[in-house]
Amino acid sequence: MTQLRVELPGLSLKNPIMPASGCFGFGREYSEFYDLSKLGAVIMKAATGSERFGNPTPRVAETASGMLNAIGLQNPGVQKIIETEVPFLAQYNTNIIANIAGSSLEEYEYVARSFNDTSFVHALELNISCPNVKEGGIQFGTNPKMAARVTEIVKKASKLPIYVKLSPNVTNIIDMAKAVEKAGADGLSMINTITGMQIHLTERKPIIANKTGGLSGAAIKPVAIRMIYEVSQQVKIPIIGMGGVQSAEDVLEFLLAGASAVAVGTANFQNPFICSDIIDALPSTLEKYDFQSVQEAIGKGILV
Amino acid sequence: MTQLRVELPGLSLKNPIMPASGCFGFGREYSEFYDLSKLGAVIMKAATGSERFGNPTPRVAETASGMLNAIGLQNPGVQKIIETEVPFLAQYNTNIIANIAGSSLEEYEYVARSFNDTSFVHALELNISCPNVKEGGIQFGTNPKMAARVTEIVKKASKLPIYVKLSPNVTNIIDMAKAVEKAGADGLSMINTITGMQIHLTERKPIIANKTGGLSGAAIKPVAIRMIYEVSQQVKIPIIGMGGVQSAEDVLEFLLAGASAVAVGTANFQNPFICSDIIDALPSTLEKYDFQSVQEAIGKGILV
Amino acid sequence: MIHKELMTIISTNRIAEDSIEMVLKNPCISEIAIPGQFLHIRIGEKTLRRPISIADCNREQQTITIIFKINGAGTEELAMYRCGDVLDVLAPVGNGFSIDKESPSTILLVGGGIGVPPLYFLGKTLKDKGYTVVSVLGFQHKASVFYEDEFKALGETIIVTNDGSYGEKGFVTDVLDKVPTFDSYYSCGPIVMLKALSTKLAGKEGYLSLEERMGCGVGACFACVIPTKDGNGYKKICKDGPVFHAEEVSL
Amino acid sequence: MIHKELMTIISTNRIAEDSIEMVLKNPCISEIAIPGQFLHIRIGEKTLRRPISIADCNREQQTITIIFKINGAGTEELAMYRCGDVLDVLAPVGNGFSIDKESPSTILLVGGGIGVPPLYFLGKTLKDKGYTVVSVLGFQHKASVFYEDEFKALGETIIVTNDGSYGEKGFVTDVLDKVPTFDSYYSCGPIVMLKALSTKLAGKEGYLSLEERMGCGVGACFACVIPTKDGNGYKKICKDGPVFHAEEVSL
Ligand SMILES: Cc1cc2nc3c(=O)[nH]c(=O)nc-3n(C[C@H](O)[C@H](O)[C@H](O)COP(=O)(O)OP(=O)(O)OC[C@H]3O[C@@H](n4cnc5c(N)ncnc54)[C@H](O)[C@@H]3O)c2cc1C
Ligand SMILES: Cc1cc2nc3c(=O)[nH]c(=O)nc-3n(C[C@H](O)[C@H](O)[C@H](O)COP(=O)(O)OP(=O)(O)OC[C@H]3O[C@@H](n4cnc5c(N)ncnc54)[C@H](O)[C@@H]3O)c2cc1C
Ligand SMILES: Cc1cc2nc3c(=O)[nH]c(=O)nc-3n(C[C@H](O)[C@H](O)[C@H](O)COP(=O)(O)O)c2cc1C
Ligand SMILES: Cc1cc2nc3c(=O)[nH]c(=O)nc-3n(C[C@H](O)[C@H](O)[C@H](O)COP(=O)(O)O)c2cc1C
Ligand code: FES
Ligand code: FES
Repeated sequence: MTQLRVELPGLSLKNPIMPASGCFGFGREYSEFYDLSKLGAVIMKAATGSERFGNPTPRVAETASGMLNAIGLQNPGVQKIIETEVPFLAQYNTNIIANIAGSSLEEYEYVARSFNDTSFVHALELNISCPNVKEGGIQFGTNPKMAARVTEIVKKASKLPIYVKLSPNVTNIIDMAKAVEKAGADGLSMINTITGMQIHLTERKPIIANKTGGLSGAAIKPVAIRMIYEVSQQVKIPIIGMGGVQSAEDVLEFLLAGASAVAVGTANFQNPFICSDIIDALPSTLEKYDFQSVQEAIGKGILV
Repeated sequence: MTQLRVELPGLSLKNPIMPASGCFGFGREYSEFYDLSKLGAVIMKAATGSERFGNPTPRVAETASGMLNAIGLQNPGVQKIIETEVPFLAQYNTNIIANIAGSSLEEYEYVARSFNDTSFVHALELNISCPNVKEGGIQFGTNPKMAARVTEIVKKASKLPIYVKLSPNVTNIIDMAKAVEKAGADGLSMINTITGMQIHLTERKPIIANKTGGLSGAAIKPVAIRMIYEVSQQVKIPIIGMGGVQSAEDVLEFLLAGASAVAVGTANFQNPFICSDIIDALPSTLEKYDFQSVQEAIGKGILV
Repeated sequence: MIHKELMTIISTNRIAEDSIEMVLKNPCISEIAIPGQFLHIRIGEKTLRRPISIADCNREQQTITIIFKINGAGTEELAMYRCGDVLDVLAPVGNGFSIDKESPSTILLVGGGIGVPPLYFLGKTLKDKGYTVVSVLGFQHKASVFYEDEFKALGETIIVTNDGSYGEKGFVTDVLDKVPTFDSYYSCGPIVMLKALSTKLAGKEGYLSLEERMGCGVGACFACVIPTKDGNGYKKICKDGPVFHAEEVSL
Repeated sequence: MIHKELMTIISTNRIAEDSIEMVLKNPCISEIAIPGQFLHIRIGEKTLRRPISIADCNREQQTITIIFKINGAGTEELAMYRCGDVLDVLAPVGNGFSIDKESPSTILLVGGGIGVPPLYFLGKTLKDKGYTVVSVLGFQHKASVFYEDEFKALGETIIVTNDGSYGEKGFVTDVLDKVPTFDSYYSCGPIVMLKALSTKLAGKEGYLSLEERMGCGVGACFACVIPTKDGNGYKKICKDGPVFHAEEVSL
């Protein structure tokens, strides 16, 4: 019997599979398709200080082997999430990871601290792909100093392990990873979406109302694998890998590249059972490629 | 009758379509499929100071709606190209653009100056996605200062218009574009490939011998469109757009985003006639979307 | 509850310009589907499923009928599917039209283009329940008209084409004075049409079926939201809709 | 010159474990193809074409035969194509085996796995020209053996399986002492096999057909290069090859 279990800071995962933030809401909808207790963990939709209505629609577009989205962090706000969403997920025997976002250091700090009030959340995923309004809107996630700063502050405010979610829209992903590791990150989560655009030929304007959107899906997998492969050799903290995962083979590719767990996002839209299906297929896939356990496969694709 | 003609610095294009550098060799192979005089221009494979043998094989891998390549600038060297390849292409009634690369400022300067010796080349495409060996191998194309420096030097050395080919692997593409414009670039060419990787599950190592490779094809089109849309509003020089073009509709999308001409790369491998087919389809496609000319469509997708 | 089902295509016909009618066999969905709900259909390797309304449903024969217009890459590919091919669908998706009048009354159906299909299943259901059904159906031009006889069989039906090449000329809103008095209206079509209609029929009780680009189709991704009239809320078209009370959402 | 042609599948058979034989109809290519050349086949929406050797060619019936092993996503998709389906191919690609001996002599064919197919077309051609053909064919195990009778019809044939489940046990190089004296050899198979073989047969005149991951397949992209023995040159497998004189390239 192959062993799917993985132990990460704050997360004792029965298997390495979890839905990615924003692609699974707060689990309610997909809980009608299968028992969420089957999942290694659930990463919730981003939480901000107060309720956000997000961007105007259209918010999504389809691209070759991928999609663009500009939802705009729509969410009911951290308090409402703790009151109504977390308890729902807590009914299931799985780990809950809260994805936190903000437009200022203060907002991040507030959201992080708020999650101290619930005992049901096991870890925070720090989404730094957000514009810092006080600093002219440049993203926290594209500047090592700002990324380190927000990581420090969240780390101080929270009693939970922090997984910093890196943006791929940077010249040097290794600098970003090292900066947040140094700032106290317990783990990394990568990659977030790559900024893209699609233009409607008849309307002669971007399809997405926000103009640009984040590219996700199979199209970005090679970029995710490359970044995880590079970063996993430069940091000591574990990586939750994501970006275009559609099958158990894809999961193995992420493990080989150095990820310790794998999140599935866009593929949930194609097949609502995808996480469940991948978990079922994982043991035989590991066996097929001569691995006894998920643990054994981590980083095995790295050429030294 | 719709008008396909476009006038760019040094390039009087009968139509905006040209094969992208590295995907068309020096034209010999594809000249057996159709008359190259049909093309607006031909961008040659990169030229370096002396002959290069490139990277070990495997050099390519297939990805979802795309491919990875790490050819490694294999070419016979600038002199040989001027002696044997340029004269071949010069037989055709089209524009010749020489893609130049190097590992040092000196090499770029030498290659650029060398092309002054032939009257058949109409413009240079400056490929700055190359590591600068003297500066610890960081790419010229990921640092605005280095990009500006190499642009200045090449501009000084050459009597031809310079189109600087930007790398998408940067945090801020606008800074790069402005830097090279300020340094004297006559135009921009974008985008080059996005660095990616694919891992072979049974061999447990990257498929590409060079480990990482450049992602091209339809998968990257949304990134190309986004960057061209952003950059075209910030610079005054024209843009040759590329990245995943497979059809006349794709060409129109690039024009709407702000490109003045469009290069086709990876799609040549799927269909050797693709450039010819697109040129045939372009008039009816422009008409279908109510454009009288290519010129009229440029930048029309930009929301202000 | 939404099911992930396989549906076998038992017939596919081109019933108007670029318009395909497909009859799909499926015991589970044909039994529970109500008017206004849709199928979220996976097409080939496309990243996103395509939402297509249930145009008819036959509980005895266990079939679902869809009618779609070739509108891009996905519907073009779907149009090439043949009898015997199997579709992977999420269904039934959405709330559907609520039919809550106590005393059967007169209902006006207003459809525009690809908004017409769901109204047929609704009209049939209303007629069966004893309501009087009046339909106003708008199309681009003659060649794009479909299901005229089917709607006529349900009650008075006015066809409108933008260019007047068939039936009345203009927009559906131009012929409202020609329809008999009605108690409430149900409409589906382009947002511009729904806006014009709901303004013109302000005060009347109406239900609108909305369209938006969708991601998940199940309520998880927040792609398809629409703000509520009160200004400080929103609804998900895929889950809370696609049908909304005309007063509920701000178009 | 390479043509872009459409070829209609007139038969497709599973002739061994995961191994498909397809017969394709095409007047143009069947007339000009020579042994050792290959087809560069477009499969669905895949970015890259797949190179597959010409296993046989019938000029009268205007057919090309290919034999391929299901080896990944592309060949898996190709295996699902049916009779009547049409393939988009670039052909004939590559130089092919040069058959230049003046006096017909004895030729040894050594094939391994997916390297066996091109040798059949070669062997048939050689036999027609009056050469004596001896074949050594290596397969993984019994289930993967194909075309044994076809090769036997050309001349003495030794089958080798890695696990000995059929014919001789081991590698093709283990049975070379069993073959009669020959004048030159032609081989196609995994690089490791070609290395071992060319070392063992050093001095003998030999031709090797090589494999490499390809981009364009026409010589334009430099994806498929292999260094020449002299150390300061290279050859493109798709254009200068896939067949090379054993002395020409360094494996
Ligand atoms: C609830 C609902 C019910 C619908 N019912 C029908 C129906 O019964 N018959 C019919 O012909 N059409 C119907 N539509 C519209 C139909 O979904 C689109 O025409 C179809 O998705 C277009 O896909 P495509 O691949 O052809 O176009 P593409 O432009 O290639 O699609 C690209 C992406 O945009 C989305 N998209 C494009 N146009 C629309 C649109 N108008 N609405 C929503 N998403 C769109 C696609 O779903 C896909 O995700 C309905 C839409 C919704 C939201
Ligand atoms: C000149 C030549 C002749 C060939 N003749 C035959 C033949 O007659 N019968 C046969 O079964 N196979 C043959 N092959 C091997 C065949 O091309 C590969 O098995 C096939 O490309 C695998 O594609 P895939 O989609 O199944 O695998 P995938 O792994 O999904 O392919 C991904 C990419 O890698 C490439 N690739 C993977 N394996 C190989 C390989 N071994 N060689 C070259 N490219 C590869 C594919 O072409 C594709 O670009 C030949 C290869 C070459 C170069
Ligand atoms: C519709 C949508 C919404 C998303 N929302 C969030 C979010 O709120 N927070 C976040 O960190 N990432 C968000 N993401 C990014 C995903 O979590 C994931 O990092 C990315 O999509 C790559 O994975 P995939 O290719 O499997 O989708 C979102 C992605 C999609 C497609
Ligand atoms: C096989 C291959 C070789 C390439 N070689 C070069 C090169 O030598 N110089 C260069 O500037 N770009 C090179 N490129 C990048 C292309 O010119 C182009 O910018 C990129 O592939 C995006 O376009 P596409 O998606 O249409 O291929 C190469 C791309 C490929 C696929
Ligand atoms: S489509 Fe995802 S919430 Fe409606
Ligand atoms: S595959 Fe392009 S040169 Fe051989």
